[in-house]
Amino acid sequence: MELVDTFYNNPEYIETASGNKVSRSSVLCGSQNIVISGKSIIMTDCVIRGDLANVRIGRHSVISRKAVIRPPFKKFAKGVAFFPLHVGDHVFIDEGSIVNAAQVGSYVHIGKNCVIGRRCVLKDCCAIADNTVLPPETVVPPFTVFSGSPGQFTSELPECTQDLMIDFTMSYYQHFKPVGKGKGK
Amino acid sequence: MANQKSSIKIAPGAVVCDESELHGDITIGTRTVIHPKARIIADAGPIIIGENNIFEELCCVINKAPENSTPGSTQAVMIIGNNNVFEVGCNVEAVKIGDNNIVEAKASVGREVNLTSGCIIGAACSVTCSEELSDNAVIYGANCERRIQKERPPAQTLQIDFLTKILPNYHYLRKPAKQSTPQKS
Amino acid sequence: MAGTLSLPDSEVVQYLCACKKWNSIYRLYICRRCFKIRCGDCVLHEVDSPYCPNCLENMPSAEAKLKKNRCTNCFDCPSCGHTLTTRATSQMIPNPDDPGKSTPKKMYYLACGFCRWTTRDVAIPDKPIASGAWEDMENPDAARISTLLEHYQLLAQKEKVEKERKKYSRRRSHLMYAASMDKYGLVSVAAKRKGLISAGPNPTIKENEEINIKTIKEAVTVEEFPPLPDEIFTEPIQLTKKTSISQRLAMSEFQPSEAVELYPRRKHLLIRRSLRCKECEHNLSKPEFNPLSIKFKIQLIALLYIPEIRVVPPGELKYKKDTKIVLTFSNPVNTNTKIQFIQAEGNEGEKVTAKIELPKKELVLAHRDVPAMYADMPAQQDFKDDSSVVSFRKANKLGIIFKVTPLVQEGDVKVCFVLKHDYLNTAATLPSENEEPEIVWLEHRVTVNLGPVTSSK
Amino acid sequence: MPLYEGYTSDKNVVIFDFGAAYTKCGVAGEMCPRCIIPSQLKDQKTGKIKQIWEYNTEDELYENLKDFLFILYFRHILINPKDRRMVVCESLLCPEIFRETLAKVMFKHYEVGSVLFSPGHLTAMLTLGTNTGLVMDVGYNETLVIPIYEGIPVIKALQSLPVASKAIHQRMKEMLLSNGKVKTGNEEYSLSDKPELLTEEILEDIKVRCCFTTKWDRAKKIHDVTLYGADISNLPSPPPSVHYPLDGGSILVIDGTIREQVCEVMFEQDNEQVSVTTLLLDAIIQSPIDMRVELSQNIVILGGTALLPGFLHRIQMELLDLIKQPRYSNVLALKKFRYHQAPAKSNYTSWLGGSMIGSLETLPSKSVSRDQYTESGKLSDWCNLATVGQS
Repeated sequence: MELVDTFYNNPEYIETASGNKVSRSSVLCGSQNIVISGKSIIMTDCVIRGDLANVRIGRHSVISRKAVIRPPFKKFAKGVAFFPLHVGDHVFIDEGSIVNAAQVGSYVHIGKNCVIGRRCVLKDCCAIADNTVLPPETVVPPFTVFSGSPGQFTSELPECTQDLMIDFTMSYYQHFKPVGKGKGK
Repeated sequence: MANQKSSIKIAPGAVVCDESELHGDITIGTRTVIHPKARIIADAGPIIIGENNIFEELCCVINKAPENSTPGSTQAVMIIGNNNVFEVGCNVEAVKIGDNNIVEAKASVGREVNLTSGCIIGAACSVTCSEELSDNAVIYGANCERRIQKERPPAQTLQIDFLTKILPNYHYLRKPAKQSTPQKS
Repeated sequence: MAGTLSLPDSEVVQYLCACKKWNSIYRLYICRRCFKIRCGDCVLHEVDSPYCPNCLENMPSAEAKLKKNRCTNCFDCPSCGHTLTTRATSQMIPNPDDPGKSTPKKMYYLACGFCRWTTRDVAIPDKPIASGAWEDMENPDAARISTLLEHYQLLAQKEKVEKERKKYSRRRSHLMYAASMDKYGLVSVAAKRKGLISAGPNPTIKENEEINIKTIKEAVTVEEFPPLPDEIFTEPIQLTKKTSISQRLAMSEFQPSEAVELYPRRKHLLIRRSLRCKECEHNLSKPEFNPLSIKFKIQLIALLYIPEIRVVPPGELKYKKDTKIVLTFSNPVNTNTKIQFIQAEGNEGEKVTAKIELPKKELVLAHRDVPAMYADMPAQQDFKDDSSVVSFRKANKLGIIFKVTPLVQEGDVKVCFVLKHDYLNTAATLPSENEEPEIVWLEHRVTVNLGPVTSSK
Repeated sequence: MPLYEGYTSDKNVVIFDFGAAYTKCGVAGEMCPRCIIPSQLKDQKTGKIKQIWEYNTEDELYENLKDFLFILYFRHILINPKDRRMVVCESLLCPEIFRETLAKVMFKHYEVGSVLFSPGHLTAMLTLGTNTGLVMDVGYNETLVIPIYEGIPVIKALQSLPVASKAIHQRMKEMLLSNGKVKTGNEEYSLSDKPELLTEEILEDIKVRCCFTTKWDRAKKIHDVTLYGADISNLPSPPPSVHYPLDGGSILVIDGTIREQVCEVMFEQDNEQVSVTTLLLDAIIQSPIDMRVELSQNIVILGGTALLPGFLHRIQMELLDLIKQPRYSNVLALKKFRYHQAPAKSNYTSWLGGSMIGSLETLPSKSVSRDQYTESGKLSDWCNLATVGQS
């Protein structure tokens, strides 16, 4: 199916110079530490914890409603450090997921209501099924799907994952339109 | 139910972000950290929180009236001990919580559950049955499997040290005060 | 969206592959020599490179074979299956020089971040080095099994030698394992019918053999098994101390029933697969050696060569009522592609529930222009589209209008047609020859599910 | 015939044992299977679990086996099946359609080099280093007893009873539904209100973690009550009950009687006075008279169900008791029985035998090669002869 347009209330979102669309009712703590590269969407009620450490989000990524992006911490003998969190390009994070990862590669799909544990590493072209719990420090290799609790390898993604994610996130952005302007085609 | 007046007592040394949501009669012990967007609701009775606890964003601690209670029946006081961690998006209604417990992300603990000490409620697990969890119980996985851990989880002193230092740089805090502060609308 | 992935719904548009199975384009391949669409069932899968899914290190196939496909460094939790992490602690050990004092020493143990199992839980002592100190447990029956194996191997060798030597003497294999091949004790019967051998007893070992085989120790039999302990009738059972069936079977050699007998297990490797056309044996997909790479050495997937069809969600579809619907066609290649439509004839297992009227004219899909896609530049296009056929055109995508008449009153509306398109076969020409690449026309049978018919109420 | 002879030095022969509940799979010459996994498939789209043995048509079975083998080859064994040798340990009662379809999938789809079908009861004997024995296989669907003499199965003495793990699960389900209680929150309700809570996995887990085969003297008292209507007060005092958490929200109370009694389904003699134990004696009676003593001294017990605590001891006690009863003492002059203990867990003993066969140089000459298969389109001659001979 072709994606249908999603409309949002125009004053509800801010569009930045680089084309990011950020909901006014999202919570961006420590916004000086948050870098969003462009054409990404941050939806309503998201929480991004830039106050704990730097957060970088790539281009054409989508952070859906109520998702939490939170840099992970690690304990050392002398104290605690929060690590920066990088999210790649063309990443889709679905509603209500909590991302505590150290790294989310590009072309990654995270389903609804997932818990991505501390310091997980999600490589490029992988997917996390809905309601998955990835325990701390899980590594998700390319072209794999993890699901369940604890999240484990369950299936493989097709070779065309990269093309699909590019197409999906780009058309999502194109179809994410303010209400009242340029409706339909 | 008649909502009693909000009265929030914050002990010196506690870090309570202004963006958190506190309702009702709440006492917060020293060195307890309450992140922005955390919710603590003393609806059916007061909530008394001990020392060195962490309440992360979107966690929800409610002292809620049992379903079949009659209005005006005796108030239950919710008592939370020391060194507990309530992770992102968890939901806690238990009125008796001991020390050194961890309620992980998206976990949910029912009112009838007695969290003794050293218990870990794993991510996305839901415990609602009327029971007393034994010390150092670990509940984990898709079917809420159980284990008893040998050692109880270590206290998060180092994390609290770090958060106490860093959070005031980014957030407005509620002032520790002896007298009750009026609830902001 | 299909399930949990952002894959466009894979059930809606399906293409017929060479082995007559319907699949979504995302799981199909195209062989550039046979010019056929291939699905997962009509290609040959090959193990390409084993790697550890945790440390993401490649292991050469030979080594993986030797290590029984398990990583040397990473371990799984025997309790929940999550990867174990190494934790360091310092322990005080008595100083060898000065017995009165003790010095701190770093010791390591394994712990699970999910169910919190640790090697200390089951009294495995901490190790002085971070990795490599966790030995595997020994199978208690290893010695007996090896003796038996050796014995059978000698017997088998002897049988082979004998067969070579007495090729014409046609005697029956005399090994007991030979008999054990014989499901119903009928090898002799069969052989008799064929007149191959003479009936006779079945001696285990013949005299005057050249290879002398020692008889192995007889298996020990017992007369009694231990009875259940009496506590089982009086002591309450502690569920947390009993292992579950999956925990047991994951340690197939030992299958412990008590949780205290669990032992860390080495992480199982994963593989990247390469695919080959079953007909011409050419590679259709070959991943890079590095398990982290998302590039391919060879990637002949259908999505990169065949126009992708998607459905623009239709309005109402009513029984016996002509409705205009729009399908989009995306050109994946960087040359313009001509497409034509042909009515599908015969039946290849599809269930057609509607009539479709196809555009008669040939249409052209614009080439794919990746930089323009990112730059948001409207590409200059001038195709003089007929607006009765073309609904819209956007970069390499073309929306085409079809007329559909549902022939059912309930259920899904499904149509079938043949998509024909030209394809520039760059693979056939070598770069040295300055010939023009050959143009071939490919035909694909396609079904489209337009969703349920609107009830006529 | 030995087309591929010579390349057996390459030890990567794959050994399968497709059980009704669990499949054992591994590599020849190794001491235990690489994996023991449920014989089931998960549908990627719907998430529904499907048993590979559940099929209506041959095509459905073909698809099941194709998908299941894919998982075994590429997820567990990590071996290219093409031109590789396979050994399949099969049950003596394996349906023809299953074997033929399996061969078709292996040869046609995966293009394997050769396949050897070998009866699991016989391969199990290899692990003992002996070739005479009375083999009992307690699996999922049925219990099967067959005498093997000098490496040849005595088909006419084969005994089987459709009572094994599945029957235990069934009995447990009945007992739990009649008196099981579930606690949630402050409430308690009987399990029969929510029978869907009892999945096959939970039944199996309860069996594995809580149940056992009780002692023979207690069992006699239990049978007096449950089968012959003696007063309930004669029951031995049951073991403690178990609080079994179904999930985070509800706890199932499993009565001690259930823990003790579910396995009795295997030992209760039915209308024809048959139980799993009588199968052993009946098989001996059906065997030629000169084999009997030797068989009774070489009993081999296989199958996952035999791993239940107390099972082996119970068989031993029952045999000693039965042999004194007129029904058997008139025919059999046996006093003692002896049992083998394979160098493996009983649920993969057959597999281990297969692993031994697979590592031998003579494997090629015993297997059906792909060329032979493509020529005839069927399995090898002796198999057909065997089926002719059997009928």
